[in-house]
Amino acid sequence: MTAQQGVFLFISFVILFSAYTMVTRSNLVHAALFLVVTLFGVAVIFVLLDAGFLAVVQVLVYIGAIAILMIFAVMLTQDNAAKQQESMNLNYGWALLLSALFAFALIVMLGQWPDIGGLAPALDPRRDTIAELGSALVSPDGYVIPFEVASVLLLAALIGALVVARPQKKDK
Amino acid sequence: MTTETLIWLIPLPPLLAFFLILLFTRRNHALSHTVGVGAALLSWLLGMLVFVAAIGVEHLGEHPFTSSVGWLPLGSDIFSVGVLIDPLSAVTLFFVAWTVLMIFIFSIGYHNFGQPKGEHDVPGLPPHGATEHGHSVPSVEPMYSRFFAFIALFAFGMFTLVVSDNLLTLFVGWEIMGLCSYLLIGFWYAKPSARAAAIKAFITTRIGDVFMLLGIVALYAATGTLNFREILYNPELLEQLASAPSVIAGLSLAGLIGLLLFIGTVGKSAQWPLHVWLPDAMEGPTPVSAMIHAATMVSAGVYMVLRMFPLLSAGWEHGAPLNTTMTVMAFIGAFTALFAATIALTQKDIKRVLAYSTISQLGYMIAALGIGAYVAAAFHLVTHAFFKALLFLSSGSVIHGMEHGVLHTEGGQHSGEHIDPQDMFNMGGLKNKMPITFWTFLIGGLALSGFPLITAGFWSKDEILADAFGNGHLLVFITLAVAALLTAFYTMRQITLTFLGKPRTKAAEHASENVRTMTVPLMVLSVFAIAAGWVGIPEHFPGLGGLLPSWFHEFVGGTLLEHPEAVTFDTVPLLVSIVVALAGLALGWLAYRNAKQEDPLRKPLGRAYTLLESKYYFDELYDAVFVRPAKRFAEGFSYMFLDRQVIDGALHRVAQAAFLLGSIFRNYFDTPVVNGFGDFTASVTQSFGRLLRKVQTGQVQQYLLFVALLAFGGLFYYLLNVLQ
Amino acid sequence: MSFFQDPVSAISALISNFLYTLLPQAWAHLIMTLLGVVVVASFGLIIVIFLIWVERKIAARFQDRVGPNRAGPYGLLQTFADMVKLLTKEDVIPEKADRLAFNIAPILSVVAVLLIWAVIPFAPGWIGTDLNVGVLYIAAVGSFGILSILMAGWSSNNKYALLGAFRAVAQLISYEVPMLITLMVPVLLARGMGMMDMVRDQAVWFIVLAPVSAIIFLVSSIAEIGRTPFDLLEAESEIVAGYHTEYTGMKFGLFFAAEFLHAFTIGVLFAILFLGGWRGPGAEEFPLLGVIYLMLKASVGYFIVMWVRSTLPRIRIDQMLALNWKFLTPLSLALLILTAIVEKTFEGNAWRVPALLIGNVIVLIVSYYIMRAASRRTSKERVTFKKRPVAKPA
Amino acid sequence: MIPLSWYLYLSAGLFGLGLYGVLARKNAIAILMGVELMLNAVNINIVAFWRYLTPENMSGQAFAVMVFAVAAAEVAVGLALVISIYRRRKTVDANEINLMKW
Repeated sequence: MTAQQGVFLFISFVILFSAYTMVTRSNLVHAALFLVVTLFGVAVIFVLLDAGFLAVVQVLVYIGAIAILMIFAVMLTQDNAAKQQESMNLNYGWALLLSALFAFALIVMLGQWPDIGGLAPALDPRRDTIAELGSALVSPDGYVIPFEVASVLLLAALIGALVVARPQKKDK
Repeated sequence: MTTETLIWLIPLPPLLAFFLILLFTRRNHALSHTVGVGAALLSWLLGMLVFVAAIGVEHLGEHPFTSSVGWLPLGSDIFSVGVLIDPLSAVTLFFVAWTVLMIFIFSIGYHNFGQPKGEHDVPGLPPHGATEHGHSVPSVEPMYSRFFAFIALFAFGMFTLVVSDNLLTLFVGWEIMGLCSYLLIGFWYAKPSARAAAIKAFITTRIGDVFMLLGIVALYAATGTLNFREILYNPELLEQLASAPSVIAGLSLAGLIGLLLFIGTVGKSAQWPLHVWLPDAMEGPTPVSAMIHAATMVSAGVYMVLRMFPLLSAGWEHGAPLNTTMTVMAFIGAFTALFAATIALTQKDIKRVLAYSTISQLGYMIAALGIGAYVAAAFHLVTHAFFKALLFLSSGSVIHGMEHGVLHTEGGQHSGEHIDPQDMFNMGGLKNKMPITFWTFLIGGLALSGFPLITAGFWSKDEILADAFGNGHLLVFITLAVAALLTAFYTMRQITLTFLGKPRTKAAEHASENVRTMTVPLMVLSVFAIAAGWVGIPEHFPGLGGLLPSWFHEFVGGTLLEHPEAVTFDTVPLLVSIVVALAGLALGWLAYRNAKQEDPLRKPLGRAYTLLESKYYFDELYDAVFVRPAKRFAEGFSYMFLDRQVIDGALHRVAQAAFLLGSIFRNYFDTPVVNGFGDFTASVTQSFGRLLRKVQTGQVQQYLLFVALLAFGGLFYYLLNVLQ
Repeated sequence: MSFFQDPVSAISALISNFLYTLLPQAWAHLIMTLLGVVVVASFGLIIVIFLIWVERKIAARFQDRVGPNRAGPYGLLQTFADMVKLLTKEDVIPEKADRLAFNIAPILSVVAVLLIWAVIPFAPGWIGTDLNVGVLYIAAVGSFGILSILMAGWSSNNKYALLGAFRAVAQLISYEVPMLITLMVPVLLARGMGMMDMVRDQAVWFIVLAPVSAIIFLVSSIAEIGRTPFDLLEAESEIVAGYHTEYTGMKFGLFFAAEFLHAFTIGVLFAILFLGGWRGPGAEEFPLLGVIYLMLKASVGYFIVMWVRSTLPRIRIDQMLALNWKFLTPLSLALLILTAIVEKTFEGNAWRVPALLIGNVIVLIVSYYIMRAASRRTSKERVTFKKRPVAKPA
Repeated sequence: MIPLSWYLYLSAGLFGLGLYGVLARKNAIAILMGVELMLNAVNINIVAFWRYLTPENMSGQAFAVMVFAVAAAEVAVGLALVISIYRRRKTVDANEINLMKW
């Protein structure tokens, strides 16, 4: 077992553990913090996958923006941060069963796939994947249209969020 | 800048002035008339430049100034519009530019620029005058700026018409002028008479214009072009037109087109039988009258027939019997000349007299054209433009002076019987009151009546008469001679009544000379009223013949392909014209030298006088023959029968049918089938809904559970497939 | 590469040879990396000790005081004394506090700053790891700082702390926007996000090519580190001490150190991004010189930060956010667009430098006039207080 | 070296956990967190496939970027909704947000 594998196993353990904790913790702020951990782990996974750019973006977007927003929302919506409340709804048993089955089914299904055990082809170290990604995102024969659409989507989300979250008069 | 470019530019300044005034300078009188007069001055300058350039050229007729641009792609070829300056349009441009400029300047004074605003003045009525510390003075026209805008547009129309090289743009300018004459005659739109006159002028000329348009269309259909030079300057085309038969039996295509175009002229230049609008057009402000009746509009009619003369005279060569078109023209022209002159004898209104004299003078020109005296007609057109403009303007000056007097006597407030400042029988003895006006009017009058040797009118008339005599159209000759006699007579009558003798009213006593802006144009024009004739003195004329070569004849004659040779000189027409002029003047003076409020001719003439005074009842006639029947037709047939019965009836039938159909559909198709189906579906859906609503708990996650369940089902199915 | 020319590289080469011969390659690599981390981090932490003294001295000069002067020569040992004090103080954890977060937060705040040092090029060849996404990385790890503040504020279960945290997060998130956009400008100019290329491409310092961006970067960084005039997150006069109200002992010390270190880090970043990093005469041959150059340049930025801190008063939160959203963000966007266009137009062209400079100046002037117009428009909304009687000396 | 399967199994597990969170948690924000987990799982998949199957062209990473954008938008709007719901109904409990039921 190489060091890389060791790192991977460790990280994936961290990821799954913190994800589980996040799902089960009743204290939402802790849940959010564990979410952060999970996300960071995913970023490390990206690094292992030679997608440094994605890793950094993952940290920037997920931890820097999304997680913070989550925590914010939690703090805003919880009258008392330490309040303990029944965190699960009634049919969580079903949910647990179903999602477990789901994961299991996925794994089994993937297991059927012949070249699942394939190893990563060597990546030319001289390649500047970031530049390639950039040009792929904005080149006409690449993903410029999805790129633009995504930007429009973000704009729409921005405005929508503003409109939805702005307090109306009668709320006061 | 080449001359062609200058020609293009000529019509533009007035147009720009029109928009400028309407859009920006409306509020400011000074600015408005500065813009207007400035535009006129600019056009005048350009016109003069072009004119000088034109007379500089040898054989301008063969190769005139012309340039054109492709304008409208019509199927295969492109309809191109352009400008053309040949001798005819050159001289026309000359007098148009001058008169227009003078009229613009005159208008400033006529509309009392610089005077205070009147208390009772309202837009749409002539100014009533204002009281300024005590005594009343004329007040400025309420719609001063608008007037300049209109006449600027008018000038644009005229210039366009003159410089255009094809019938279409000519027609455009023609119609623009039609519109403007409508606007300007109805300038004081609050006066019912003005409104009526405006509508009358518009509709009457429109009749002519429709025929003219027909003529243009026919011409285009026949030749595929409207360019003057392409049509008028290739003889084989004209020949072919002249020989080609038309829809009307016994009339060549050329003849038909010519007649149609000529009808346009009849309308525009107020020839019998479409003359009725012109006298009424006197409702407009005097500069307008001058504009319409001297410089531009009516001249435009004559200009057009002059322009198209080769077409009209197609298949006629010098000395041969006249073709149909020319006969008609000769007849109508001569008749109009005499007829209008007789009416002019009895009119009271100073401007109406001039209006009728205009009609008759135009008749002269048409008649001259009719007998093929091309140059003479053009010559008379020019001279007439000058002296008639002069007469109108100075009559306007007279009226203005009279209004001043009226204001002075009535003190602005028009109470009881209002002295009409246009009635000649209210004037008299103005010679001393307004000397400049008197002299200028005298010059104009003499020119009109053809006072021998010195005045322009003499030469042009004499040439027409000579032509008529020389080419043996005796009937025309006699008619015109009589008309000339009458002309001289009523001119003298007018002068006598207006200026000589004693003042007949207090207003006349207090009339006063007008401001410089009005008198200066008069003087300028009077110069032309005399000098314009000298360019056309025929050779062989005893004494004077040698002094000035008949330049005009050479120059304008060059417009035509085959140069019309001057008529052989003959003493008879000369003597006749001298005699009729002098006799007419003398008689007029004798008859009216001590006239009272009552016209001395009334008793001797008796029935005839009333007939003349009421213009041969033409208005009544038209009213009875056209207007009232038209109204009755509109009322009885169009409205009561056609509209109410036929159209509405049809509509109602359709509506009922549709209603019936609709009800059938509703009762036998819609309700049972469509609705039935709809209701059935609805009920089924409803029952299903009742079953399914149990599932809808409003718990998002429950829904998600179902979704995930389905997804998992899919997965499971896949697994079963792969596992066994 | 002789020892005197580049001692550090020589030593590291020595150690790595030793390890690689001793251990399997991967583990050796791992250990080397860890060593590097330790070295860099401890460098940062040691520098802080010195920085605190510097800052206190300079602040004292600004306020016409002497500053620390008891412990050691010129009070050099003052910081050590403080450390000892902090370490020996009782470490209080509020009862209702959320222990987990409460304890992690201070560490995280230091780590967030130290992570930046991983990509700092001290000298040619001296860099923790030359990420090809260095700049982005810096922006990313900055978010850990926010996280730490949020955790601290929330976990200490104290309304002032929470308020401070909210303020801080609002401020930091807002000011990240112009900062990120401005960071794009050097990236554009250097045609790469790696810190090494950043320095290598600065034949002409970027402060010449993008002066306005440099200013924006400095301003938003000051906001990021929450120094005056942007110190609303720990405004003593309003919320007791902001998010670290409840912290005592070394935990507080950690926040304290993190702040100073961050301040200096900003200086370093400014030096690298706009002042040409370790560039300077002889830096290529003697990397140690490069380190010195870098430190000097960094202390320039650091000095500016301190200067501003001790000169300007605190601004209101609405003013602060307005400044960010209504001025810095649009301006930085405009600059980004301008730089992109000019770079493309004058690519490999003698006019590149003057064009960029002129463009910046123009943008600055235009924005100045826009600001003036805006301020004239909004001058009515300015908050005014009732006039109070002023105490006059009798 | 790490075989592809590890990544895929990891992502599957992460996905399952996320799904569980989405299905089972009461708090709306927690549900959103679960959604984030699922998205991350998907991202891991995408990037892993890119790295192992088609490293020559960047479509995998491009898709990952798209997922980032979508996630950001989703969180922004979702949290805004949560906040406004909280304003109106003083709760973020998904069980109590059931206006749509019959």
